[in-house]
Amino acid sequence: MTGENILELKGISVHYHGVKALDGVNIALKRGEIVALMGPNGAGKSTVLKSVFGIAQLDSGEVFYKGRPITPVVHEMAGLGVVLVPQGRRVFTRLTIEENLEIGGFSIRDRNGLGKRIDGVLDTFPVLKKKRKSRARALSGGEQQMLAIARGLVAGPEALLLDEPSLGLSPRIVKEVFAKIKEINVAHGTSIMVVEHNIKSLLEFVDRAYVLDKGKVVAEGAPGKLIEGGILEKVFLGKLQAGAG
Amino acid sequence: MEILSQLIVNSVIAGAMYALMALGFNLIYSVTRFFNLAHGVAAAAGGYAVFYLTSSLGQNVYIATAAGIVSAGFLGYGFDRLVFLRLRRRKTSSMVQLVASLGLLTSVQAVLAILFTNEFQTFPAGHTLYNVLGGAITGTQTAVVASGFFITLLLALILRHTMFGKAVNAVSDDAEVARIVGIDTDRVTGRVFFMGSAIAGIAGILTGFDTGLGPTMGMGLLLKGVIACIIGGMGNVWGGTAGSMLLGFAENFGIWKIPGQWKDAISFVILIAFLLLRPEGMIKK
Amino acid sequence: MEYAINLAILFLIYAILGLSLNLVVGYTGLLSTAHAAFYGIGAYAAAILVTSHNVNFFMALLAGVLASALAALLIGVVLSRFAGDYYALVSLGFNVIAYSVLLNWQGLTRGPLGIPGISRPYLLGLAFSSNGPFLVLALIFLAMAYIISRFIAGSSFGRVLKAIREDEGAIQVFGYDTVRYKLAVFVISAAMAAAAGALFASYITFIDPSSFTVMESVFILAIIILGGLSNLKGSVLGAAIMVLLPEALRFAGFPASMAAELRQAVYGLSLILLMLFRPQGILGEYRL
Amino acid sequence: MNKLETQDLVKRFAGVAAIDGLSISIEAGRITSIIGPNGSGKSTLVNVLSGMLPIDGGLVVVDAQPPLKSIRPSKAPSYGITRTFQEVRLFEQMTVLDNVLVVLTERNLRSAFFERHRAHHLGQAEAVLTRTGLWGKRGDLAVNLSYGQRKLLEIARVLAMCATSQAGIILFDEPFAGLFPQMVKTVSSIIKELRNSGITAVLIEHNMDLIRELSDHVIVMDSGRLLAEGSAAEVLERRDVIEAYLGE
Repeated sequence: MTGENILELKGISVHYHGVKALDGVNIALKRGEIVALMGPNGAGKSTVLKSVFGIAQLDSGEVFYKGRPITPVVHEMAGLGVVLVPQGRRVFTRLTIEENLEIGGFSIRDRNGLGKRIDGVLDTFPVLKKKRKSRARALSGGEQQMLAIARGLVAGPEALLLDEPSLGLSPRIVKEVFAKIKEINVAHGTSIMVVEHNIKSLLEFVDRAYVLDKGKVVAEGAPGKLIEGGILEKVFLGKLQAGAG
Repeated sequence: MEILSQLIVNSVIAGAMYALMALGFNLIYSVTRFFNLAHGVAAAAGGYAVFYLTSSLGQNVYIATAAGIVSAGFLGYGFDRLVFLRLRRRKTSSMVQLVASLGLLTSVQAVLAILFTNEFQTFPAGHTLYNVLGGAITGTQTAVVASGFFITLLLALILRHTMFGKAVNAVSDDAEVARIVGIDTDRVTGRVFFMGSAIAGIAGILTGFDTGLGPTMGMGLLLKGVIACIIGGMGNVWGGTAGSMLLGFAENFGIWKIPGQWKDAISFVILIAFLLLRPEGMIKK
Repeated sequence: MEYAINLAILFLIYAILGLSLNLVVGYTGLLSTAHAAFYGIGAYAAAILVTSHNVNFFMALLAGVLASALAALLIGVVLSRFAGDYYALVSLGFNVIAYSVLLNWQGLTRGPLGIPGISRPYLLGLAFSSNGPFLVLALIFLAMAYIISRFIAGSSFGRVLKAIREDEGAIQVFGYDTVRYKLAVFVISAAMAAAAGALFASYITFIDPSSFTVMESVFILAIIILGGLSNLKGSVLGAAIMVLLPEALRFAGFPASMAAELRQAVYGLSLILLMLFRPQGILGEYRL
Repeated sequence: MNKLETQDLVKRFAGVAAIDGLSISIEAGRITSIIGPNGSGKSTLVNVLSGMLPIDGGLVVVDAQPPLKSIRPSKAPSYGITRTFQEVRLFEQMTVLDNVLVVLTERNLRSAFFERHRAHHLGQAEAVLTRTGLWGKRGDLAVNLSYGQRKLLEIARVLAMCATSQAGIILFDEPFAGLFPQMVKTVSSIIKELRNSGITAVLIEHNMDLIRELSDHVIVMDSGRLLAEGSAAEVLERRDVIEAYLGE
């Protein structure tokens, strides 16, 4: 499954209002894998995704897409093949499911094939198919999360970036969402980078994970290795030596 | 009975005129989230463009009208490119954009007065009277009602069924996510300014045919449009038009008992009442 | 010389208007576009009392100030419930309504005919009928307006106003009933504007509603934004520039018949340029 | 004194309950930490208790006084409640000194006009700013402070509220986030001093080392409900708490 790097961040530093959010971070997403970014609140996980997308301004470092350095511009990323599913189930609540998906295909030049693509995506999400004409605000939290992911898929991404897809969802729904993410990865070979705090539910689905703490990568590797090392408990429950205070 | 019919006809005419202002104002607000007071001067500029083309250059009325609509559109587009886009990029508050639009309104209005004097200008237009349900209506006024109706319909169809319209809805719903899914929001906003201002141009041109042009006409038209939008519900096509009709009826039935000079005051009293009692407008988003 | 004194008096009147509006817009962060209404109420109240009831100008001025303060209290009760863009819009609406009243309540205001023959002030045998003494009178009023404004800006009341401007939600949590503060400053500002209105009426001896339109409110707004919000010297400086600049253009060869339009074009343009390049104005301490 | 209780408290956003029938009791004169994963409703709770968000259901009881069904924001201090803001909310274009003085002034209009106790207030402001290490910065605009100094100014403001004796309960919403170790020490010692002077402190925090160090009592929230409570040591060993953090 592993191969060339689809996305690579080299030496990325970012700050907000004088606080370092990322400090010389190196992270890579290889073709066909699912990579998790984990860590406690304020570790800088979401900032990594924002850096890839040109939403966060880089102090230093470079972003590479398929081996080439890029200067990310938010509205051009989907056209390149990099799609972000932002945190908080941000679907277009006043539009229908179908319209949300159409907007998801905005970057596609061939608008004639759009209907077919949408049908294809809806086949992956039977829940949404049944309600394609209803407004997104009428959906449950889990359905909205599915819609946000589905909307991203319409663009046919090579790299799919997910920001905390489990936030505010019940454990059962979280399982469904992750199963769906895995299914997409297997069926389309989409490379996926997912930011999560809900670690244990996630680990069985991912190939590799990075653990961040205070803007730095403190561990990287296969999930089994990370669990055995106990690094997660240390980072989350504050037993790490480098901890503040 | 006859008075009643005439009042209804007058209300619909006024409502349709306000709707033409409200539609564009609302459209621009839905993607930019600020009160664009320069919208009024786009209407006046459209009217004066037609006046210039017909009176000074002797152009055919229909060609001049088309050109007037397009120039109003470009004026609005220019406002966005030169002023509002820069302010948006700097993430300035909506108040800053509102003050800038006030500046555009005053200065362009003054330029119109310098170019065309403060005199009231009228178009050479026939005033054939038609009879509808016992109320009299001129040809121009028929055009006002027809434009109000068709443009509301057309705009609703565009927003519902074209990719551009869906992009506008998406930007208005959540501009940041719209960018993330690949919409160039600045481009969409520029086009919205063009469309909205062109519609305002229609209102200005029809006012010119109906009653004549003055450099400050934009302000009066704009205020009615803004009030209509707010009482109808900001950011909603049908809301703006419904609000316009309500305003048209309230004013015209109001002056049945109250002298006509109080029209503007009446509409603001309605606005303030709505803001206090039902701030979200008649139709919720 | 007469010409210079004339400009100086207009400048002083606009400086008072600027100072008073700055309390609301600059210090409290409320974008009021209704200032000309209170200016107008002061002017009309004084004019009516002086012409029809032969009241001494200074008493008439006081009555104008009270009338304006009362109007501001009534309007403010409604207005203080809004913030941001809606505040700007609703205050604009109140200016339109006030203008309609001046124009249409003909029994009181003579409507579009205006009120002519307003006499110049006199006090204890001291007459301000020629422009020289009137200039001194206007200067005294500006000094008073400046002192009052500085007192407010420097008091803890002024500090709360600034906090409302910066974050109304946060200052509420610390126990302030912000609506009362917004109302209080609005009334004070309206009272000061009314004094400027009374001065204006007796200076030009004739007033009509066209001096008190929304556009006049925008002009005063332009003065304080140019000079700098939340800065008292800025308001005075802004008034000087805005009153003198169109005159300078006239010397540059623009026809006098276009003076009013030119003035509008200049202040409109300056608002745009300020928003684009210097939103805090020349001396400002606060950006919208 | 200054005991704070909630009874079946509910707060919904667009139909979804962020606080879902929460009944907790916060003892007077202690530091009670509220922890829980992202989205568990901690910040919403602070916003509801300080009157910034309306209550959708249930009651808040302060000091066994009549229960409150709603709290108007400007009334929160009259119940002794004050707070800091997670996303620092200073009066940006005002000086550091004014940021503190503004909460020291008497609340009625007349005394605000004539500022009767100016010297007294200045003295209190100096004490508060000296304690937070900001006295040297008193003339700077808040907007020009570094992030850490901004956080400290938030703390200075609640200290000033205590000086006016309008605060008996202080809600600290992530006061340590983004602070350098030295500043963390300052803030944690201030919180301890406040507790020792009888103030009830409610602390929302993610750093478990600090939770262990400071808390007299820990309340764990998950999905807007009470998941567990007890001492820091007890709570942080519990299987369900760990699972709430790390997922199942």
